[in-house]
Amino acid sequence: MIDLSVDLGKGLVLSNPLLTASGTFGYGDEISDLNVFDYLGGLVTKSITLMPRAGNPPPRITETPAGMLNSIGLANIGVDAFLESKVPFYRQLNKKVIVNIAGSKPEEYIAVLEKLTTQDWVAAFEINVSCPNVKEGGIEFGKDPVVLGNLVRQLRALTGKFLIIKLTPNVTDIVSLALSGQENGADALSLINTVYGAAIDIYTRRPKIHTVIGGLSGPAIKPIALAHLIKVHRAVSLPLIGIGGISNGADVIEFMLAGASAVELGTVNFYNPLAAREIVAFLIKYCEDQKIKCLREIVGQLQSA
Amino acid sequence: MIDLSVDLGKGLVLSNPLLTASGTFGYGDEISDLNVFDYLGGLVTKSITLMPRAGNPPPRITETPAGMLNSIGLANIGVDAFLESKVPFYRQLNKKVIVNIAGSKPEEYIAVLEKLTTQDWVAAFEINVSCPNVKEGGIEFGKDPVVLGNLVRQLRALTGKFLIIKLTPNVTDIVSLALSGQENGADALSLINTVYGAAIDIYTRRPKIHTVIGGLSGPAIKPIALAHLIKVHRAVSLPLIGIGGISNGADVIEFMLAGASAVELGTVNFYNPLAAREIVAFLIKYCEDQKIKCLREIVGQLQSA
Amino acid sequence: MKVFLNSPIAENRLIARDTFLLRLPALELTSVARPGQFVNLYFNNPVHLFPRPFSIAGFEDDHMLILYKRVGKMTSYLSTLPIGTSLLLLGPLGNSFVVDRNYPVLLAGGVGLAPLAFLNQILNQEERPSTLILGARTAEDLPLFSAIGEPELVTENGSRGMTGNVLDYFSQLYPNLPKPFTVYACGPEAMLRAIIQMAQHLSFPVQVSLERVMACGLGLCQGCAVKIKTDNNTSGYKLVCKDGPVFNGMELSLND
Amino acid sequence: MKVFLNSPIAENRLIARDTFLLRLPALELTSVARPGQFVNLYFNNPVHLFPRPFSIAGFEDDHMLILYKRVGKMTSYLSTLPIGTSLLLLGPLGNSFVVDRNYPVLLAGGVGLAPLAFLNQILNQEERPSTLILGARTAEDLPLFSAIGEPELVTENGSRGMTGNVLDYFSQLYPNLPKPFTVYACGPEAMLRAIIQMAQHLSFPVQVSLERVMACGLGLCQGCAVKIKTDNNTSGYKLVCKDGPVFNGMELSLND
Ligand SMILES: Cc1cc2nc3c(=O)[nH]c(=O)nc-3n(C[C@H](O)[C@H](O)[C@H](O)COP(=O)(O)OP(=O)(O)OC[C@H]3O[C@@H](n4cnc5c(N)ncnc54)[C@H](O)[C@@H]3O)c2cc1C
Ligand SMILES: Cc1cc2nc3c(=O)[nH]c(=O)nc-3n(C[C@H](O)[C@H](O)[C@H](O)COP(=O)(O)OP(=O)(O)OC[C@H]3O[C@@H](n4cnc5c(N)ncnc54)[C@H](O)[C@@H]3O)c2cc1C
Ligand SMILES: Cc1cc2nc3c(=O)[nH]c(=O)nc-3n(C[C@H](O)[C@H](O)[C@H](O)COP(=O)(O)O)c2cc1C
Ligand SMILES: Cc1cc2nc3c(=O)[nH]c(=O)nc-3n(C[C@H](O)[C@H](O)[C@H](O)COP(=O)(O)O)c2cc1C
Ligand code: FES
Ligand code: FES
Repeated sequence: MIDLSVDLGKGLVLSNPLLTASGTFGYGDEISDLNVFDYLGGLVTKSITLMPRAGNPPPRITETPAGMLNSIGLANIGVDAFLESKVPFYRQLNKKVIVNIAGSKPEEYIAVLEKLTTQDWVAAFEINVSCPNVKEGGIEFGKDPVVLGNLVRQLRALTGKFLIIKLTPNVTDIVSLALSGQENGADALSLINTVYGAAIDIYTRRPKIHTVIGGLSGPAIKPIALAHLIKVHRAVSLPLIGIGGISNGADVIEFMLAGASAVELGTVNFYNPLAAREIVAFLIKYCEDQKIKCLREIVGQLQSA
Repeated sequence: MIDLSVDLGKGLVLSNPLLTASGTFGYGDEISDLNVFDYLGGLVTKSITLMPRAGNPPPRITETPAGMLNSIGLANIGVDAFLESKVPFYRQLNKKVIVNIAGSKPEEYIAVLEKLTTQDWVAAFEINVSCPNVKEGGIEFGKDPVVLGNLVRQLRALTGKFLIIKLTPNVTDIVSLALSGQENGADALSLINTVYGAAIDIYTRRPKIHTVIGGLSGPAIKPIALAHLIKVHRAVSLPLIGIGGISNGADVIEFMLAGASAVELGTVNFYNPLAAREIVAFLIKYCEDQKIKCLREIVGQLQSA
Repeated sequence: MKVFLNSPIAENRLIARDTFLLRLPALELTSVARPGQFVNLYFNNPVHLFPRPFSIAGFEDDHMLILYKRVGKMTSYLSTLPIGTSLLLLGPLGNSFVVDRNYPVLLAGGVGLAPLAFLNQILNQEERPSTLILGARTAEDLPLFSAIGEPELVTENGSRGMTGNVLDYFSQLYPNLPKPFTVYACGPEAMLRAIIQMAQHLSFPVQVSLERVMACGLGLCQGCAVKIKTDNNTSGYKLVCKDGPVFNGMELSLND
Repeated sequence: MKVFLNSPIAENRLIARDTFLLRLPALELTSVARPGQFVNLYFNNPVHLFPRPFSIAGFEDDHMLILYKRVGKMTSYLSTLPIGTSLLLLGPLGNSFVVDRNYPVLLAGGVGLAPLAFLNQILNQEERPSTLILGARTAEDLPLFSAIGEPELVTENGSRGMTGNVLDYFSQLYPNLPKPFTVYACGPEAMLRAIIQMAQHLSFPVQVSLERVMACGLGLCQGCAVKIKTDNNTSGYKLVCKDGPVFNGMELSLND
């Protein structure tokens, strides 16, 4: 028997390294009839904000080579409706539920966190810091180590639950942000969020998504995610969750070798809703072929060239 | 007759918007027997440094989804051998030749520029600022607006030739670097250079390129290049040269709508050495269909959503 | 209950200009799918990632019909697939037309016929009289196939049926249509906007089936948003894949 | 002079385990290509961008032969293509074996036979005697085809020819080989390293044909670098696509 379980520390153990990436799996109840949960270690909810958000005007998505752009704009029902309508589903799920939180002021993150930190079914929080910080004049929380550190410190003080900071790749020096997360009390880091991108319809001359610039995801960004992961893994000691373009089992191994203790499946949920099942089968086969008993042994085992 | 010529200002007019991207077309003489020059507006040489460089140890390249990683390490024959061996070819070429210059100290850039600025066949310089600046402790020239500004100012003082600064996408705020280039005397900006990326062989557990992290190019990065181009176009008034993942004529139109006066063809030269010919045919057809007389009319004509 | 099916193509036939009729064994869907619902086709193409949504155009002998137009990469590819090729599909997805007791008037623009063909099939089975108007640019563009019976035809150049568009024909029939009636419409968005406007003026109910680029078709990505009217002036969106594709025409705000 | 050709497949036949012989009309290459040179095949695949390089394995009636092994995405795809499918190729690329006046000994490991088959064909045409040793794991892995005549065979499990590997066989023949001889070798890199080491000890000339992942095959990208020995301790690289694929064994530094 191959042991696929992974340990993110502080008691957060997943039955396998596969989580869903925020915003790519809804609240989780949308496709509960497809039996994908059996193959997941847990799920990450879409970003929850204090107030409900309608999101950006359409068009919000478009295909790009081996990828997609989105500008959903954090459309979500808000924390109160979330608590009202989704809790029964999460309670019966028997999978780790990680709630992703977003906001444009520290107070918003705090208010959402406070409403959720007492919920026993919440296994962890993932903090989406790729939102423009209205207080700091628009720069995203995730782009300045000091701004990020302040936010993490405040959230850390308010919860004993497992706290994950989700990093953006759109920075000169991701390591400085990773270190800021670590120094201010994060329990783990997840990376990467989407990469800025754009696409234009050459006949209408209009942008293919309404906001012009959106977030690029999918296989196209996999090498970018791996590069960031390798850099952060070299610099911090926190457990890492790898995200970005993962399509199959081989990709999961690549991320784990690069230093990820777990991974999140994002865009793949759209083009292959059965990906988790195929990945689990691959992971088992890989471990068998490579004579690996516990998959987690390979975390960070990238050798030099 | 459709007019495909583009004007980069200061007398630099190209017969069409297609240039070759540095490092993807060698010195230009490698495939002179394939008659691609007929379809190019000009060529950009590989990065030339003061001393010859052997480049990085292999493996240096690998395929990624819709893209590739490279870590060539600026392998080149050095400016002296360049002047000795390539000039006759450039003189007879009858195409604009843009020399790309790299270095790890301002003095190196300056020395190369001084050796070349008197050469009548040089139509322009493109400055590759994605090299680690040894003097500033490793940070790349292209990542700090002050460091970049100092370099540009020094080069500007030494040449009357057309001066292009090539920007890297691996920064938090590309606009600050674009503005620094503009304020310090650049004649145009070209963007983007490669995006950091990595790939791992899951069976050997080794990186697929020797330096572990290399530069991602090809269609995968096209949306990233467009996003940077759009941001820079909004902020500066200099002519822009678009680079990143261009494969076909529709891509060229996309970049021109986003604000590029010309474009550079990079990775496509590898998988379709006849791309320029196909692109020119597409551009003419597009202009005919859209009743456009001068292709350059479309530069920056991206409409709002 | 959504199901994944690996279904071998039984027929993939050109029936009008750039328009194909696909027949797929889909026993599992026959009893559960309702008119207006769609299926996702997964092409496993590593460059063009999104699955492609297609309305269910009806059933014949446990085979599902799909009527599709060759408009881009995946539909061009689909059109080349020989009989026997396995297609991975997921369905039924989305909501369906809500058939009320009014007289049903079905307005189909081109390949927008698909969900209405299925609806008409059900109405025929229930032996409910209905009117189906099918319009296209020319006679060659009319997607005619046996299961749709005898629609009223209209072409822009008059090469077959009445001359004009679906709305022209509908306006002409309007005085003589049994009242009250409900319009079920699918076709180009300009046609849908026009029929909604008309419905507002003349106060008849209209349900329209919309198309939007979809990444998931399952309500996971929120990508397929369509603007709806809200009481106050706030933005409100619904998801075409989950709240639709069929909408009450009155709730939509299609101009932006 | 390199030429682009759109060449319809004349034959694409399994001749050994996972190993195929491809015949392509290539009149334009017949007179110009030399043994050791290769062609790029362009697959126009939007995910796997690089063209794939293949040695020219000889010519028969204005058809070029390519001997290839199914090892990954594009070779698997290639193996499925029916006769008549057009392939876009560019060649001839790279340098070639430099045939000296010594007795030619050709050492081929598996599909590494390709360039040596072409070389042997030329030697035969010139009526120069030669020795060609072809090795593989088992009899089923031996890529035999008519144009290569009667090579000496060796298999690791002894299922055909001598038991052992190419080097074992070569060592055994060594005492009786006409001297001076020159070795021309192509095959797995471990084999090439071993023959180079032997050549250093016993002082015979050796030319090896190398493989490296290539992005362009034209000397444009500098991606296919191979380390060479330099006088001082600096790094020196040559390009497999342009300076090679054939190298004098003595100049290579294959261990890193
Ligand atoms: C609920 C629904 C039901 C549909 N039913 C039918 C049907 O019965 N018959 C039919 O012919 N078409 C139907 N469509 C449209 C069909 O999905 C698109 O024509 C198809 O996805 C185009 O794929 P392509 O690769 O050929 O085009 P592309 O090359 O991707 O693009 C061509 C055009 O198709 C549109 N398109 C691309 N992807 C999608 C997508 N995922 N969803 C919607 N539009 C897209 C683009 O806006 C573009 O203008 C339906 C769409 C929806 C949303
Ligand atoms: C000069 C030269 C001549 C060659 N001649 C022959 C020949 O005659 N017959 C033959 O069977 N093979 C030959 N090869 C090897 C052949 O090019 C590869 O097997 C082929 O490119 C693999 O493609 P793939 O998509 O099937 O494999 P992939 O799925 O891409 O990868 C499988 C393996 O092939 C290697 N590979 C991938 N791309 C390349 C590339 N562009 N160049 C070299 N290796 C690559 C990878 O390292 C990997 O280990 C030659 C290679 C070179 C450089
Ligand atoms: C449609 C869509 C919506 C997303 N919404 C969110 C979100 O609400 N919060 C968040 O932290 N990340 C969000 N993301 C980012 C993903 O969680 C993930 O970080 C990114 O897509 C990269 O992974 P992938 O390439 O596997 O998709 C979204 C991504 C997509 C494609
Ligand atoms: C193999 C390779 C070598 C490159 N070498 C250089 C270089 O020497 N100098 C430089 O400024 N850019 C270099 N680049 C970057 C390209 O010029 C270009 O900016 C980048 O590849 C993005 O364009 P593309 O996606 O069209 O390839 C190189 C790119 C590749 C793929
Ligand atoms: S297509 Fe994903 S939510 Fe509708
Ligand atoms: S493969 Fe590009 S230089 Fe050799």
